[in-house]
Amino acid sequence: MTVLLRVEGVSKVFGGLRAVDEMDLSVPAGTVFGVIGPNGSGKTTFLGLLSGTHKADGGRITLEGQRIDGLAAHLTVRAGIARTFQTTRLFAGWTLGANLAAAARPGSPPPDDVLALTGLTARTGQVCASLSNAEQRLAMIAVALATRPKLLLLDEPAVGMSPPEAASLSRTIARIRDELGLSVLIVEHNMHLMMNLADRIVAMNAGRKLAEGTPGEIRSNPDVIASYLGT
Amino acid sequence: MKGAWPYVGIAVVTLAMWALLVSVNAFYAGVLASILIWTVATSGLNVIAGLGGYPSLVQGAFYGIGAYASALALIHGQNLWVATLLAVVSAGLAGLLIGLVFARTRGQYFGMGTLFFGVVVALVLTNWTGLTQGPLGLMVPFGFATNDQLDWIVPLSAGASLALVQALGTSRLGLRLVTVRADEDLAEHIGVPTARTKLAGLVISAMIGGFAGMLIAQYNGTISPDLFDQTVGFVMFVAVAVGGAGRVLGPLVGSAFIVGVPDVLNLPSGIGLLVVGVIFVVIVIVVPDGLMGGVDAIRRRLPGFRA
Amino acid sequence: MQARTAAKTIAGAALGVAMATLLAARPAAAQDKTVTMGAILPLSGLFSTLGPPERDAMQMAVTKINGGGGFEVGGQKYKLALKVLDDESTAATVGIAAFRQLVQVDNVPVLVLADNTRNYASLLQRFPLPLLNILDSTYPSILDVDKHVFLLRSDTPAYVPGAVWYLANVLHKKRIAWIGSAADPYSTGIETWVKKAAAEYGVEVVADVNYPPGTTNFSPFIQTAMAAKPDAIYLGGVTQEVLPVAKQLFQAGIRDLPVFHNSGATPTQAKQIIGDDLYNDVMATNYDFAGTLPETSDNPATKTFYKDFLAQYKEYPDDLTMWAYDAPYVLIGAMQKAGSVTDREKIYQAMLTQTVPAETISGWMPAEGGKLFHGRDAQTLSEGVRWCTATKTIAPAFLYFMDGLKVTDQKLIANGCGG
Amino acid sequence: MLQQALVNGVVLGALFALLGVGLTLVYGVMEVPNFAQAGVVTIGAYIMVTLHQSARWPFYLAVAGGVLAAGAISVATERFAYRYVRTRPLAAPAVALGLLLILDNSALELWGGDHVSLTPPYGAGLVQLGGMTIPAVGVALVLTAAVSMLLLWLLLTRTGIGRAIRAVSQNAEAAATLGIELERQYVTAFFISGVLAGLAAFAYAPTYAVFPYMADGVIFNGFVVVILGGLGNVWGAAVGGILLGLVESLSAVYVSAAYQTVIGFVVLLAVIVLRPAGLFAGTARRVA
Amino acid sequence: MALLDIAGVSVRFGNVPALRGVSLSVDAGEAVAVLGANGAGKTTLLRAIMGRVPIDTGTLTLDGAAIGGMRTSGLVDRGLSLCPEGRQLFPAMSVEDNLLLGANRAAIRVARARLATIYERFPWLRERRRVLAGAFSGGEQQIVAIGRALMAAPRLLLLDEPSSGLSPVAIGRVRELLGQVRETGTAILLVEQNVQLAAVMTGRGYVLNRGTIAASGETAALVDSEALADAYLGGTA
Repeated sequence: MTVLLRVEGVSKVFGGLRAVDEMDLSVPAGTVFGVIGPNGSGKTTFLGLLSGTHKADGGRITLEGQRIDGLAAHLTVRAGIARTFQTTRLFAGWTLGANLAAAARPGSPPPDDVLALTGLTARTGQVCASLSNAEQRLAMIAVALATRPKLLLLDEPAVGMSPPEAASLSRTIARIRDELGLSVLIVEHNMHLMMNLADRIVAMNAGRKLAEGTPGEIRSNPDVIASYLGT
Repeated sequence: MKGAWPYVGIAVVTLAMWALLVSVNAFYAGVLASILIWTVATSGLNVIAGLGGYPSLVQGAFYGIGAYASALALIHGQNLWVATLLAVVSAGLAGLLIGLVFARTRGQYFGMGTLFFGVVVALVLTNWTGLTQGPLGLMVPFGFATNDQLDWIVPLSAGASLALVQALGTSRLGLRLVTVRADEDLAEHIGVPTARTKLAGLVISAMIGGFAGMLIAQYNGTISPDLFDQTVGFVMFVAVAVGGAGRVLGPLVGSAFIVGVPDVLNLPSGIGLLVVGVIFVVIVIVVPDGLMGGVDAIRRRLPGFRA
Repeated sequence: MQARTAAKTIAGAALGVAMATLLAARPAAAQDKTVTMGAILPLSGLFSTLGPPERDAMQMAVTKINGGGGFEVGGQKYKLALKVLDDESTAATVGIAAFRQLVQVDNVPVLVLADNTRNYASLLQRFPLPLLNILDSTYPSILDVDKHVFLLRSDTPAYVPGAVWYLANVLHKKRIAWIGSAADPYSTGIETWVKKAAAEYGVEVVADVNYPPGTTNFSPFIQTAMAAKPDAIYLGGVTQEVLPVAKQLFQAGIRDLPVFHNSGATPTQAKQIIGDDLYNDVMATNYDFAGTLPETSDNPATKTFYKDFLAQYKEYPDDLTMWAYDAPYVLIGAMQKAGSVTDREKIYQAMLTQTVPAETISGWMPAEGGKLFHGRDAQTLSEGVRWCTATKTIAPAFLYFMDGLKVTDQKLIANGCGG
Repeated sequence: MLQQALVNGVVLGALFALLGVGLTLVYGVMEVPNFAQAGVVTIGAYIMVTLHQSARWPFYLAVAGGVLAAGAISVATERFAYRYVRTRPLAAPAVALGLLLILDNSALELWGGDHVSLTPPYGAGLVQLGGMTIPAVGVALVLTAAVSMLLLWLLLTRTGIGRAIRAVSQNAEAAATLGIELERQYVTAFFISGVLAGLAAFAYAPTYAVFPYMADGVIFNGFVVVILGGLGNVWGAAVGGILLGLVESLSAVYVSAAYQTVIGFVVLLAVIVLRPAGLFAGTARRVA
Repeated sequence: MALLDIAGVSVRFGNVPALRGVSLSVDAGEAVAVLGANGAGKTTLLRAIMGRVPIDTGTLTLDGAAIGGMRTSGLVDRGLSLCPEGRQLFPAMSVEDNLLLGANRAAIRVARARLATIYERFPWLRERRRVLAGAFSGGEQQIVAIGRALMAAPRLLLLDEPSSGLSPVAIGRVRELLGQVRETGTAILLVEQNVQLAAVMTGRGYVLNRGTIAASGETAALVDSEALADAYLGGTA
């Protein structure tokens, strides 16, 4: 299995807080990789380091062997990493079609394909602000796909979704992996979704990697349980 | 053909302005010429503040730099072509400088930074008496062959500036600027090189502002620092905001309102500014979502983003 | 949003139509037999102490002329009207618009102008007409701006050297500190002649300080000037610049040196700008040298003007008001000589050669052949005044005429205050 | 010469500090760059002149009237304008400049453009200090600034009102959670800032002239002070004010009087460039 | 009659539902836990009670009187006090100033008296009353924050994740402190992710999962329940 993303000893310090501390990670091509951890364990910051939102204070990040740490966000996107956000981030006043157009670049998949994959074909002419929460979250994924990524970073994609909506999201993510062959790195609190979707999971605590393994291994890992339930 | 209609509209407006300019008496012609020259300057501002959503309060300084550069070139015996080129280039360089200095500031801080820059430029124009004659002002040699040439050059320039912004709005740079206005972080994360986009927008704004400066210097025949101080930069911003930031005809409507109404009503400049202040504060407060936050509906109206 | 844009477009169009309608509705000026004299004066802003009295004086003359049945040109009777526009002390913006209004729209035959004449040069070339200036006194003189410019007053060299002469020969001062306004051409003109005169009369200019435009805190400039240990202070600029400096000099404890200037400040202005409680003390050491004052004239017509003006406007008339009062008579004289009330070129030619109009009160010193203008400037005697603390007003101290840097016709008035 | 320049610098700096403190207080609680404070200074000064010279009120009573009026006008700007843009920080500077246009030009229309003067009883006084002669009005300015800042400091650190204002400026949501009424703190901060503007008018008008744009130039210096001292930091503003006053006064004498103000702005630009958004956003806001 | 009664409360942020029909109650002097994973809506629940976020539907009653839509200041006056998540101290102010701000609704004399009581009970705070709050470690800040919340002399203390981000030692100190608070008869509504702490501190509790109450009962029983496992780690199904 080829390694798409490799993270080696990456750290990020805010003030005196080590938000991400010496993280190591390898994401193989064509997998869904889950990141879990309690609040404040550094998951979103870690995602930000991968997407160029933050600059790492140490370590290296490579995508297909190319260093991407230190790149500005738009260059990270060009290198092949697209992301979504915890709170909905779309050009809310524009139509979904206009959002996709803004993200498109040469070689991007046709908007119709992206829309079909996310189940939003009927919504293309609609202003994003008028979409439902679940649709907006899918729209974010559609926009990210429109940038022609190799790695898709999803930050809590299921926030506010009902169980059926979350299940549908789960299927969409699986298709992105299976049909487009992308890797997906996903941070999510909906453990149900995570346990069923992810190929592998890394658990973080206090900015560090606590454990890594299959969902089953993670669920039964005593360190992980302790980190959630307290001592 | 659909894409050509806006230009046809702009051409019709330009012709109408020209017809009005040559048919009314000198007083109204003067008011109209001022409006049209302001339209050029505020169209420039419309690029960074309208399309890009960056509250630049420094357009008055670009306008001034263009005016002084062209005047000085003419005083030193250059022809109008050279003077105009110098006006555009020097204002563009000032825009580049400001863009580099304030590249990483946003929102309020960009506004305040540009405001202070405007203050500095006004102070330099006032105090560098060796070059600018200070508050006394410079007499500007007339660069056109006849006085009547201005009667068509001014409306034509206004029309051209509107058309330029229309074209920019549908260009790749224009679309990128619009994404910066809508959500700069998101723009960056869908691959828009935001820093370069803003810089380009500011430089284009500055260059158009500099061109307008050449026009006002020619039209007035004399220039002084108070034509270009920080209040002017702010009022230009108000004109764009009142007319509708990011809308192609916004600068014309806004300039007609801000420059034309006080002039036609013959208000003393104090009352004029008082009225401008009241209008602006009321508009900012009353218009939902605010002017600088951006009215969503405006974005939808932009070419390429039609609902 | 579509609707709003449409509404705005319609509003814009309506504005245009309204303009056109207003234009069509304007009555043609030629039908009623009135000649409009246009003037651009600083009624507000930095030079606002200067404009209003000039406007009032001109209005007095116009009222008097019309009260006497108007005037006759080429067998036709005319009334005179006065239209004064405020340049708000900013010629380059407001003044230019006023110029276009008066010259292009109102078609005035002659324009009376106050400050910043240079700003109108480009427009004057495009729309030539005779221009009478009652205020601008600069160095180099504004007469070189355009051949159409006439100066209805004595220029800087006609009064500034007399002030220095007085400092040297009457007050016996030897060390002048100059504090002027860096960007005010009036101040710069005075500075030039103070230096020329100082060199001539053996006085030293020990400090040469100019503050930038818009200064409100003069302490660093006062400090620099005082560091040179002067025995007299010469202030450049107009009333609104000079009096605040005088006040801050006083507040800084500089109270026994004579303070010279050429501001023409009246007691009313001193009281307003310096403040009730302080102005008499501040002004005590002040000397102001400019044209003669109507109050001290021997001419009965001038005395009448002085009394009428004081009664009507409750303000002390200065030299500028006399020149302003005479401006309408100068215009009528030129129109009568030209035989036209509209032909700007003919009136210009007549202006160059006309003699001193009989009704004028300024005490013009005519040029060769009784002509009003020596070339293009008219001249009067000059006068220095000092402050009288007992009466809180000014009184003449010195009457003189300059022939180059030589003081001629001088007359010292020792007991001006005691009179 | 140097000594005199230092004294001038302190006098000038006291004025900058007095304005800067009011600006920083308002910025601290509401993130509004209150350019309109220059207009409050102007109108306060005109009201003092009118009460003293036209209505013939005793000087100090007229000053008290002007100071309170300035406080009221400042509160009015909050009630009628700023409160509507509280959640829209982008609109704040624009509203501030709009209000400045309104206030300055209202003064122009109400009182005309002529320079007028406010003369205190000690207007002619001189103070001898260490072999130097200092105008009493300058001493009064420094004393006014020192006393008002001391009182402000006591108010902010020793009273419940002050604690509440500081709490809001450090963490508005936490303060609201404790039951502190934010609206009231905004009004209080604007009132205090208006009173400080009134005191600045009182301290400033006797030396300089009263006219509609009298404070427009100084207010920019006030902002330089605010940014130098750290936004929302009252002591920072006080120290920054004196510092800027000295820099400007010394550069007026030794460098160029004409570019005295430009030098202040260059300092500011340097700060903005070296710490973009940082001075505003990065550091924890604190008042006092 | 319960001290606090919440019935069918829903809260939305835009079109994102955060709470859906939550009902729970706290009796006078009782300590009740709300357990749940990140994003379950726990903080939103407390902020809704404190009047910091508007509720969409449902009722809030305190002592039988409706308090929905009431201003925070009025709720503090009626005996509610929130110790927020992440402490939210005023970092540039002294411990004493922070504490006094907790009693901002009371007259200064009353506030001083409460301060004396708090100092007496927690001498540690008195020793550090001049220190700036920003200078403390997380655990120490939590103690100041609880002290500040107590300065309002609440009948019901709302605690939002007091253990979050703290070391085991610090959590022990917080537990000790809360034990003392319990003894004074103040009712507590404790929102926690750390179920061990909740089990020690409270008798009864609720499990909040994705905005709804998934289970309720004795805290000790909830800790081992399927519902909690599901809420935390996605369960087995």
